[in-house]
Amino acid sequence: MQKIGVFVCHCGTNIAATVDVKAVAEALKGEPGVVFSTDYQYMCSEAGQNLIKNSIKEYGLTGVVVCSCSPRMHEQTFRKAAQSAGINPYMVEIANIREQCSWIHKDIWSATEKAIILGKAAVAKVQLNAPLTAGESPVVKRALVIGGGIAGIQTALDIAEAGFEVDIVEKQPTIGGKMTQIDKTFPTLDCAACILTPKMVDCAQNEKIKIYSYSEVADVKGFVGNFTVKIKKKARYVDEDKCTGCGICTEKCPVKNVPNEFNMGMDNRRAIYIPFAQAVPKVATIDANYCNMLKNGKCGVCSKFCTVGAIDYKQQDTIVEEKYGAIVVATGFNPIKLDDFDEFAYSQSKDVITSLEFERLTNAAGPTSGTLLRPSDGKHPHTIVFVQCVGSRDTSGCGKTYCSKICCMYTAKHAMLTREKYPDTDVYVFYIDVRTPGKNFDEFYRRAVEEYGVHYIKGMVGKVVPRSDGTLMVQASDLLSNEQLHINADLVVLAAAIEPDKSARSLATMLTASMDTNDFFTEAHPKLRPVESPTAGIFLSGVCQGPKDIPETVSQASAAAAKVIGLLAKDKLTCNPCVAQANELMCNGCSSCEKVCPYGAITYSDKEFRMPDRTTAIRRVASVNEAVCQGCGACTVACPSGAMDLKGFSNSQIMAEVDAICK
Amino acid sequence: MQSEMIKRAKELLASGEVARVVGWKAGEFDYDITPGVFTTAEELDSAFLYNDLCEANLSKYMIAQSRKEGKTLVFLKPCDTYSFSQLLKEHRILRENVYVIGVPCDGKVDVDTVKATGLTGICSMTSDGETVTVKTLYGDSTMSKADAMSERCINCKSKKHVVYDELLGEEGDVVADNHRFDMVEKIEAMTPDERFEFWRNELSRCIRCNACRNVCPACSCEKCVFDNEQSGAFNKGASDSFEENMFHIIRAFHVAGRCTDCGECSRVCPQNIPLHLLNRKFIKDINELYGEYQAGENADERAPLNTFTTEDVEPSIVYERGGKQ
Amino acid sequence: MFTLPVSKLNDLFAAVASTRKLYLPVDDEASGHAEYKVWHEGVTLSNALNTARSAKDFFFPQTENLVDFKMEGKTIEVIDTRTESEDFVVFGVRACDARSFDILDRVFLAEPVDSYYKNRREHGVIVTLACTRPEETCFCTVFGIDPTNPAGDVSGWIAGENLYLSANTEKGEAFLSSVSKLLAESDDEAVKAQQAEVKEILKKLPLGSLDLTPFKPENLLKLFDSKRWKDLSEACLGCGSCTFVCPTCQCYDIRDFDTGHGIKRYRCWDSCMYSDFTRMAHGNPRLTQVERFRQRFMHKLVYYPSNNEGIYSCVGCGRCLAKCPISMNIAKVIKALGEEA
Amino acid sequence: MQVKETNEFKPKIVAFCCNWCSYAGADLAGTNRLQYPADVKIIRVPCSCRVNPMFILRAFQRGADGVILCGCHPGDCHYTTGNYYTRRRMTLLFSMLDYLGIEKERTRVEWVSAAEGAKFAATMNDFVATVTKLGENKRLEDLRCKAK
Repeated sequence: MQKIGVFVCHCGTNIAATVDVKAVAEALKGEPGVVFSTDYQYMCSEAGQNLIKNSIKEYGLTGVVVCSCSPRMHEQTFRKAAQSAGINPYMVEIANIREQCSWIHKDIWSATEKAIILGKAAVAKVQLNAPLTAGESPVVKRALVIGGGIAGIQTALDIAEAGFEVDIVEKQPTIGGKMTQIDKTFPTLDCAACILTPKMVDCAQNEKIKIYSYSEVADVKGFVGNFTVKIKKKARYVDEDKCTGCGICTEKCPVKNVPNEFNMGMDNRRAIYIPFAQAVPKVATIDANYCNMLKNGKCGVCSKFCTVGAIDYKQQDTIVEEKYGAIVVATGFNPIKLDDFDEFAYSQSKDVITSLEFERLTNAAGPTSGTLLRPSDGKHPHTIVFVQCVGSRDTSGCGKTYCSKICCMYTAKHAMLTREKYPDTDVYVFYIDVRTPGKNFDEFYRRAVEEYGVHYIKGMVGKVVPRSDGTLMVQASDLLSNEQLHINADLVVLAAAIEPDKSARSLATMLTASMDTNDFFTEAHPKLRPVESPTAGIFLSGVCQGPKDIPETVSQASAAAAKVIGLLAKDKLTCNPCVAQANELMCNGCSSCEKVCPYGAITYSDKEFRMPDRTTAIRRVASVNEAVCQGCGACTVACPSGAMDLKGFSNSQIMAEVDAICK
Repeated sequence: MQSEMIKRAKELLASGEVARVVGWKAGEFDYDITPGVFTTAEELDSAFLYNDLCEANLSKYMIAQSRKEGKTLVFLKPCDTYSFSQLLKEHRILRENVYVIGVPCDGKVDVDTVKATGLTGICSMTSDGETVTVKTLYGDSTMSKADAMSERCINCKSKKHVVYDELLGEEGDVVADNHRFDMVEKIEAMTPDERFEFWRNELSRCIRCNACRNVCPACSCEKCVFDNEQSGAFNKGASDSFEENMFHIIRAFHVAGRCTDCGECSRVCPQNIPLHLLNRKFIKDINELYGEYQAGENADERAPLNTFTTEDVEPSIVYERGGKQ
Repeated sequence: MFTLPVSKLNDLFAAVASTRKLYLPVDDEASGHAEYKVWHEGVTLSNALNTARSAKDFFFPQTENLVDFKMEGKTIEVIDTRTESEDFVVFGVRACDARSFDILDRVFLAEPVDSYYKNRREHGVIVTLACTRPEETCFCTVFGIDPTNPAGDVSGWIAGENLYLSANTEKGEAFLSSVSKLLAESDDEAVKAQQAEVKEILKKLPLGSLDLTPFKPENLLKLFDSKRWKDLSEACLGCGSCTFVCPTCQCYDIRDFDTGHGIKRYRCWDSCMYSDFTRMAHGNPRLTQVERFRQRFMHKLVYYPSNNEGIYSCVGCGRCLAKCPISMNIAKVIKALGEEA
Repeated sequence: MQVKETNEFKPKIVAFCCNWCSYAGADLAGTNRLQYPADVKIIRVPCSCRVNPMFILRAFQRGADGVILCGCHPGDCHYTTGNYYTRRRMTLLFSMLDYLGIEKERTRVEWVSAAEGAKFAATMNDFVATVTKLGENKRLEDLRCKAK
């Protein structure tokens, strides 16, 4: 029998106004095991915590029940207090009489009655609590960053800066991500390449950073502090160590008609290619889908011209296994496919383009060397219509319900830059709302309207109709003047919604990290732990967590790095002691628990047992890796004999709570 | 068939391939056959039996027998092999210590079914595969075998052996067009009040003798929750109607997705409670909600409760589906 | 001896039921069995030879509350929940079950007297009925029971169109006088004729010739050490069906049930076949199923008679023969051990 | 404390809430002062998949009139897959209870995220109303526990 102390918190008037706290303390005095029961103004205050500590000593308490706010709020506080007074922190139970009682009930009588029952349930549970000791596990002092865009680059640089080793896995042949395709950045209009490429070079040159380009994560095992990751290095048919990036092969390759993804397919590249001049690593890659040598063994031109003998047609995918203490997800985004938005004629006319394509059309390294020309006929567009929210804030089911956040600003940028460079151009922007909540953002937008004369029209474009003269008839409504508009445009630019990269979903499964319905990774707490996944040891950087612009991405990347550094700085981690435990004497060895365990925490072994009939038998029994188990309890229900139980939430504890509540 | 089986058993014993044989032993009245272990040719000659009255499923005995020194030969009927295979899947039987001979079965004659026709004082009962001859204290009679078979054999789900080392006789097929869910459907079609009445009437007869549990090949726990004082479900007597419900619901739930529908539970119930109708409800629900699944059929397939799809139906389907209101 | 036309049985039942509860074997449609049920208008007597469950439930129910404890704060109050039993009549008990009451009495009414059992026993009147159509599983005659002349407070026979009743005890006399208006005096010719007829059938019973001579106290160790227990028990599932349908098995367990408001201390049937039977701090004294199995039959055939003037604690009702899931039973044990002895 | 005498039926409701979503959702309902009847008492479990059918039957035995289980939305389980198992287990269990003629409306599973305080309160209001309408649990009761 435990000696239990009960502490009922007033929480000022938060609880005391609707719950008769004295009556609760009084009623719980009579419960079996309770040797002390009292109430206090603020249990979480220092004085309140001291009350607990002193009572533990004075009454020799072995268990503590605090009737207060949600355990999500102060469970840790009270556990620490109990621990400092010499009892096991897991001998503390919280009865939530604020969020789940005083705040939702108006009637004092029923709220008090409920508070007493919740208190009794906590007392009944703590009766069966056992002291739990958290295990420790070592930390591998190396981090993995998945994704080599600006988010991943910044995170890696910051981690490396702190002195820890960090690997970047990037599925493209080069790091840099989407930012490499952007011409200028809002609201300062500095050149994206000028601020990004030095960071890419830093990564390549930092001896703490290892870049796995053209690679993907194939498998993740383990747990915080101790992940084992298999990285698949895709065959690029070029020896990375030998290739000097001279680029001769990319000029000599006879296959010239490969759509160039860097320029959004608006020009071509060769079958062997370096994505762009500042690529890191600056190493050529053979596109196996187009290479004649790989397809039918006839060619070998690049190999002939390569002076260092870097071409290796026989190269295979290889798997590298590495151990990491922390993993940062920085998988970024893609604009959505616009196939479902036929009204904008994206698939019918070359002159209906996405904003990212527009970005390439204005970039000096782009297909037009930076001169804004219509993709269809290479002529100067004189009327450009920008359409906002294509697939964003869309409840029709075709697009995304969320706001993609960056489109308002980059469209203002596009409009402004167009007007600056080509003052003879008419620029229209159709919008639902213009959202500019950022430093210098609204000023930037106002400049576009006021100084550059961009026509901002509140309303949606209903239809874009390609006409025989090559122009585009844009039908729209102006919601402010309530007019139907028909604009004869030369170019239509669609601000497509952005969505998480498709690879994120399967990655989330490997990482056992949770995602929301839009496939954005879920943060551990939306406000207080925004860069951590609920899965320990997994951190989030950049758009994989939600739409954000470059400054936000970089700040989140640094924040994630700070969290990783905090983790890697520790030598050992304390595990969650509320984990599953198998009673070997009752275990059937049936493997049901193993099948439902999401962490692979359960293993089986044959052990020798002294049986009840005093014979010796070898039996197959389950055991739980306490460092891997996260304590969900799926196994406990899969186990028919009840051999598998969960510490801290045992069958008997939960049933004791049920009994107390139903009394 | 019986002489062939004895011949093979003797051969395997003589060659030292197996150390013992698990089969059926003759009783006093032809119908009271006991599962038995034979270790010598003499025992086999004097008591080994296989005929249309050998109802018992021998698979569960192999949990213990397979842990003995040397191999054990067991004769399994088609439906017994499903239980055996399920036990293998759950690592309960050491396969390398068992020699399985599959034996054919075209339905077993059930003494309770014969008694239900009104015959009493049955001293002898024999079947030639077509006709059953019954000798009683009060005269002799015959009936067709079909009339003497229990429901589980009439609605046989498979005459195919899913696991064996050797087969005697001809191999059969899965019986796709059985009517084993008819009674479940009938109960589902009742109103909730009728269903409650029906099951109360059945389960209130339970005397908690545990015969259903102890005979069940899926109920092979080292320690059953109902025998474990720490489990919170412990109870010994059917002290309250709640306990009767609790025991049978939880037992059915624990074997859900694992029960092969061998029907032993209903066969052995001294109170004639149709316990298989609980298991079949789960089987039917699983088939309808998660796709056809036959426990024991496939060694690699995951049990339906140990897997999921992201598109699974919501529990609220019970409100729409369920039975009649 | 008194008589009453069978056509008037309903009147007799009505008369008895007007003053106390009347139980009698009734056909149960769902199970196909006969079971004892309370008589009310419309209920008819079963023609079955016997009920699936024995009649011991009347005096020794499967579960019964012994005492309650109530906790108030930190004090415990003990509440005696015993009440005086109602009077009741059990009609249609067969000779085997009637004998089982004697066997139970020797356990429960010996010092220290089991007041729960005694309370019920004193308030129950047993009206037996002679058997006319024994089953192949019947072997009561082996234990010296005459199924044509059953004991009980009142012995009964249904012969031809009439029921015949004859009181054996004071309770029985009182019972008959309470319904005397319905009864007529009669000779015992019809009864005797029927007894002679049934005895001819009894001679044909396949288990009628079971030999109990080896089962005597001096053979205790020899029987205990028999090699046969192993193979006889090999297939035993360790369930309790034999013990729970048995009219003489009297083992029980006492348990506490926490209702949330207090404790109900109850007893329930237990079975020596169970692995946790008579478990003590060190575990079950009988480690294997062989030992548990042996215990049950040794108790029925050797230990009980040793302590009770040679009376076996089996009445040959045949229920366990019909109900054992693996068809292992006392008849097979008697034969197997007998052969050896 | 004054004692309020009332004859109106007040159901006993046990709500099992997973720690990560639904318990937080219940907290949010509290933070937003969204009212629901005091008949609902919450038991915190790490995941909805921790809830054993035995707990549900136990609640009914001990006097509960309704049992509701709340977890993260499918796909959002903190433990990735827990609620998928819950979904299968409870679907089968509820179907079995229905098969036995036990009012299926006394049991429910709802997915409530940490952000859905309003849904939590609305769900509880609706569930309490449903169970109140059904009245006292008779079909899965244990008379020993009911007698005071």
